[in-house]
Amino acid sequence: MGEVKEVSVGDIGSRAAEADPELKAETMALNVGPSHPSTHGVLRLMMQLDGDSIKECEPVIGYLHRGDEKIAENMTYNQFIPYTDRLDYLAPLSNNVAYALAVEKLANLEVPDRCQAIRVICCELARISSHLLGVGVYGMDAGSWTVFMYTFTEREKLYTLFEELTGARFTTSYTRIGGVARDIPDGWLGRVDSFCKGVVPILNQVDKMLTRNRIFMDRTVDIGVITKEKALSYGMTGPNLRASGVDLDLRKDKPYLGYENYDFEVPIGLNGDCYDRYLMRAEEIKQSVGIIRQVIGSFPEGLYYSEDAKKIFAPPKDKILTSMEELIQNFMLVTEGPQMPKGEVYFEAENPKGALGFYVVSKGGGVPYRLKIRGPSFCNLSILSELLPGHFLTDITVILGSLDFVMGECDR
Amino acid sequence: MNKQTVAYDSKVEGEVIVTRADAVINWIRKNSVWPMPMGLACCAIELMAAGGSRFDISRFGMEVMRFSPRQADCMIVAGTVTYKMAEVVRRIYEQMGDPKWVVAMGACASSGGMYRSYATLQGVDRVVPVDVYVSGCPPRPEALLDAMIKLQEKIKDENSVKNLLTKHPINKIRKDAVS
Amino acid sequence: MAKTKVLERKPLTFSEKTYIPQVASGLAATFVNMFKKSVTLEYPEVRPVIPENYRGVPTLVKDPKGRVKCVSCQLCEFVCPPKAIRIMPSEIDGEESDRAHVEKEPAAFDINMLRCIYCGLCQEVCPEEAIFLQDTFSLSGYTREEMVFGKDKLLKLGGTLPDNHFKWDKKKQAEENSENHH
Amino acid sequence: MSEIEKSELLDRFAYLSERESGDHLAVNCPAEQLIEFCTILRDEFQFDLLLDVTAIDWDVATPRFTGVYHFYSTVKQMYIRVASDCKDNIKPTLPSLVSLYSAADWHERETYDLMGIIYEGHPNLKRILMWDSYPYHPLRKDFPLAGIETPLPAEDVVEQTNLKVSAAPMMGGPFVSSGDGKMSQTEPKAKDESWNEEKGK
Amino acid sequence: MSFLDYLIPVFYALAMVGVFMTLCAYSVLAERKVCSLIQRRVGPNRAKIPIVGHIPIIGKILTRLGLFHPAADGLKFLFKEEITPQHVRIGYYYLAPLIALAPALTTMVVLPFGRYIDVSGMVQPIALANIDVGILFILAVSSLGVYGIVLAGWASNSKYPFLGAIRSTAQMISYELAMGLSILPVFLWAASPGSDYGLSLFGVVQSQQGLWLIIWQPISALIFLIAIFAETNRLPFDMAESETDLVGGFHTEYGAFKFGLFFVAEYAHIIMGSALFVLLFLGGWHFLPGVADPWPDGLIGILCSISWFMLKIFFMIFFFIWMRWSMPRFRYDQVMHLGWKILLPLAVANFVFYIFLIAFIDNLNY
Repeated sequence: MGEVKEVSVGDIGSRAAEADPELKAETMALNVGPSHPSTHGVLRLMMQLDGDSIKECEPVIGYLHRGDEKIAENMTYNQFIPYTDRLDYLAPLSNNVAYALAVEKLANLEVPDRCQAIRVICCELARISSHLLGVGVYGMDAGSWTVFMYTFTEREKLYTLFEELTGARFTTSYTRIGGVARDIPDGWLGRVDSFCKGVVPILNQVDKMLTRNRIFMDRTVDIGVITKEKALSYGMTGPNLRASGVDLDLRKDKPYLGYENYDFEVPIGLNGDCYDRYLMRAEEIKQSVGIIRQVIGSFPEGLYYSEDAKKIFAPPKDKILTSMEELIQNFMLVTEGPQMPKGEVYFEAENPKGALGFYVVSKGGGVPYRLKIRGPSFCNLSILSELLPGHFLTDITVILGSLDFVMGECDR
Repeated sequence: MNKQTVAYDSKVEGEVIVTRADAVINWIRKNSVWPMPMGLACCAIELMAAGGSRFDISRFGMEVMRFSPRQADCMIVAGTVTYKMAEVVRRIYEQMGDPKWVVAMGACASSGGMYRSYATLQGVDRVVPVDVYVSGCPPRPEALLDAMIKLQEKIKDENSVKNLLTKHPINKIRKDAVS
Repeated sequence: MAKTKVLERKPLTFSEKTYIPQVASGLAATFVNMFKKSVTLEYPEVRPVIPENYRGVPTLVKDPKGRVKCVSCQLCEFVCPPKAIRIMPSEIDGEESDRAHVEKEPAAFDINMLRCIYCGLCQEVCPEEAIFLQDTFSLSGYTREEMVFGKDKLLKLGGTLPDNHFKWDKKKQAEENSENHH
Repeated sequence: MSEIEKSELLDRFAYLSERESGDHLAVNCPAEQLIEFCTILRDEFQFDLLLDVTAIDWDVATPRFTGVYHFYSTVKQMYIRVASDCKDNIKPTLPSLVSLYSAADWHERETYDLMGIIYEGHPNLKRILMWDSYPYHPLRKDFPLAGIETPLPAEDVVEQTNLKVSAAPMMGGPFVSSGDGKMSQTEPKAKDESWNEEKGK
Repeated sequence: MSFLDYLIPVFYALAMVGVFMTLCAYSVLAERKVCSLIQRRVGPNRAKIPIVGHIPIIGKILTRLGLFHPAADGLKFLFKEEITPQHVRIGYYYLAPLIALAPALTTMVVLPFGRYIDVSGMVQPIALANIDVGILFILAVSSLGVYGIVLAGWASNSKYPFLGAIRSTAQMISYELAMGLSILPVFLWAASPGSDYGLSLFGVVQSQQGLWLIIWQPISALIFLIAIFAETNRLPFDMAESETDLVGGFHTEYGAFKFGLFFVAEYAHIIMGSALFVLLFLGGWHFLPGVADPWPDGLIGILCSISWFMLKIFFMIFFFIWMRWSMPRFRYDQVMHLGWKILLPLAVANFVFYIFLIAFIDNLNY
């Protein structure tokens, strides 16, 4: 670092050097992670500190690289669905949906309205679940454990809903190519509705503890500012980009799943700082609640899978059991996978963390030739080496918390 | 002759005292298992859930999650251990003081789970000795609680007094062919 | 263009700048919660309510007549993403009159519970409704070996499930009805 | 809109060729002109978001590697896919887009890591997901999913645990799926008796 | 006789240390229980001692309250391996936890816990040593506590502890100023000219018979309270530990019994801080503001005064815990900002204001 740098107030080392040239300005290397409470998983930051302020930062990722893309090349399309759960493991349902939509786009397959409505509810519940954790963990990063506990308790209710719908609390594996695994259970919509009623008061409680609290505001306002240009240049998406003032929401811009039929607003931040990103998540939860209400209000009848997709979606179980034709179809579907045409598609869905993209290259048959997953967290994190320098060490917790990343989809 | 041995047998008496001391120490350890949450992936969220209000692992005195390995007793490996991460897991394990236990939470940590791939360690028991394996992907918090109770049962039967002087007997890490 | 809503933020008022109102409201928020009922489920004593169709431990089931339903077609083995299932097919010996059309049964059927991810794909693809994910959700063990469940254990866990289809019986009946069938 | 764009692009740039695509506008662009084209894309056509950089390994075909870029315009709300073949099959190279989009930094590192494509002009082209001394590029088609035995870098840990990267057991069932062709035709590949702990002893 | 004279204070001191340590252990439990209450959980309730725990009803209640957990936690440290990392400076590394704990225990010496009426009818404090400069002693000794933290951070020879130590040093020094200034008006008020009490804590308590000082000097009380929070390293000021960014702060490298000492020391400081606050501002063992003490004479009166005092301390401990689970954490430079730019001027202003006020009141009386 031979260049001459402007001396700022926080630049203790250079100030000392200026006062006394004999005094060497030394920086301290500090390694944060990969197992550290503030890194939300296995992110590692290698930093050069000058006193308490960060001079350089090099994020090291890959500690959770599990080879998802390689695995996808060796699995049928349906077999890969459980793996999509574990990408953004805070919102498995919406990953499932995004993946299914990508493959359906390859197959040029339209799913029935009911299936779409179910998927919209899934996506939005997943968004609520992810943002609840985002807000809660953010509170925890700022030092308030209790906020985390309150939001997590709310998440538990969501888990119960997921469990009824999909059979698992967490790793839902709910969608199939061409439909969903099963229809919604009786009375489930009512329970979703009552959950939606209960989630806003919890947010108000968090509000009371954090939102206007000066301690919290001092820590987050004007910290970790990402400008519009920088956010775009680093390919950020999702709430983090919107907090910087870009109104990119794929649900509005490239509507899928019939999002164009629902009325909702896209919150936009003005400053792009940590506080905006926090407000963003809280607001998005409210919008999601609104969307879910609308879906429930106009829930269509019909099938939850596309019936005509014989080579893609498995036939009904009782037919498999009794009819030879369906039995063979089932066998073919399992052993050879859903038959896809040759081609390549790129599909992005607006996931809680940002745009989750699947680039599917098919040579035909039931196995993708190449499946590239664009994890939004991967892109959102790449800004760290530029964002962190100039901040204090303590700020990394709030900045990392506000970016709300998941290493599962970052490293894949 | 026989009567005398009945009256006093240093060996037997000693054993009794030792087992009593064992029981006391084991009781102490059992009720104060402070976990070191090795939250790596999805299971970490269920680990949080276990610490959350609904499942409340604190009832067992285990909510004192110490991120510093020196203060922890039990490492809960929650998530996929990749080869890149394996050395870190091992180092953290080594920093823990005896007695220490390891719970492999979930399929990935126990055996590699669904990630049979080039990057994933096929079971954390190749790096650190595992005391309890929990099935599930991720296991429900209840399953983790069950596993912790199982761990407590295991702690209850340890020869603690003997191990106080010597090093805590560390289960061997697994070195056989991968599975 | 998207319909947007700009997140507004007001500057802190003077009283808010003194920290005190928000500290007080934070304290109040937590204080109120102190008197609410705890949401904890005291687990080992109180069991959680497991919904129908929960994806728990995969097990093998028998039909109401006590026959092993699995015909070792190995579909589950194939579809299983973590490859946790392992089946050794074997021919059925002897002429069992009630098992017409069934040529195979598993000699060994192991599920490595530490690999299993409870995804339910095996149940979904099974053409015989022989493998079921039960509501048992908690399995843990001290060794890896004890977590590989063999056929007997799986059958014991699975028990008997009511069979809605009586596939074999129907087939047998159909065969008896018309000799041409098959 | 995309039709107009497409013809406009193809007319204006002679080196572009249309690429078969199931969805978005897609063009092939030779590696030499990639930077030039992307600059114009960003500045004139307002594709301000570089969403994804990846590559495909076509295995035995030539050219073997194709770099694929996805851009998005927040102004026009449309995608474009730009594909660019690597000339060399042994040492594939592509120009780096880091000077245009900061997002390319990590993406290119990742593609280098997993696919082995060298991005010329990248300021810090080193592995990102695997560790630095890892010798292979796992997403190439000739690399097995199970992995290849490799030593690990951490000496002290290796000494104590004897740990090394060993091939993951793949033969869970009788079938092992493979990349191309119908899977039912490729089974059964192998049967590994040691996958099961009980049987392994 | 003379032998007994020596023995009784020793016994008395040991008993106090015992009580105090138990109190520390149980304030840890209180922390866990209150936290679980706030978070709508149950909290530790599983540890069960074989015989006591099996007594039909009482045993169950005790177990449910988690009363045996502190015992397990505390004793566990004894049976845990004492790890000494290779890179530490061994002497100081072992010294640090002792230094952290010792001041907290030492300050206890001058704390009056209650009062009794001696043979001559004078009200006397129950304290190991009723010295005239009690508060000075406490300020002097308790500020030694920071050396424990600094030493721990430095001797660990590791970066997180080092950062934690630096932070807490700066923080403690800054807040000690405000703290010292904030209690000057208290003593101005309590020690009227020519009185015997001087800087004695007992005198302050006695002066609050009618009116608690928190009502009379709310600003002092507030500054003092904030300073105590900072001095004890409690949220929102737990810079030294700040778990989410410094892992464990100064005690990251400490395990087993040494960590246990730090743990106890933290709570010891809280108890001390609470006691001090009660003595200075909440009227010590006096019943309620404006109400004469209803304590009877004799032993019962002594016990009553002690219990009432303890009750107030418990409330303060509860308040400490309650704050911790309701607040986010400050950032380090904001702590400095608050200490130097807000609290210090405020304390000075407050002091000056009371100088004039008290001078005015004194003039009125004469």
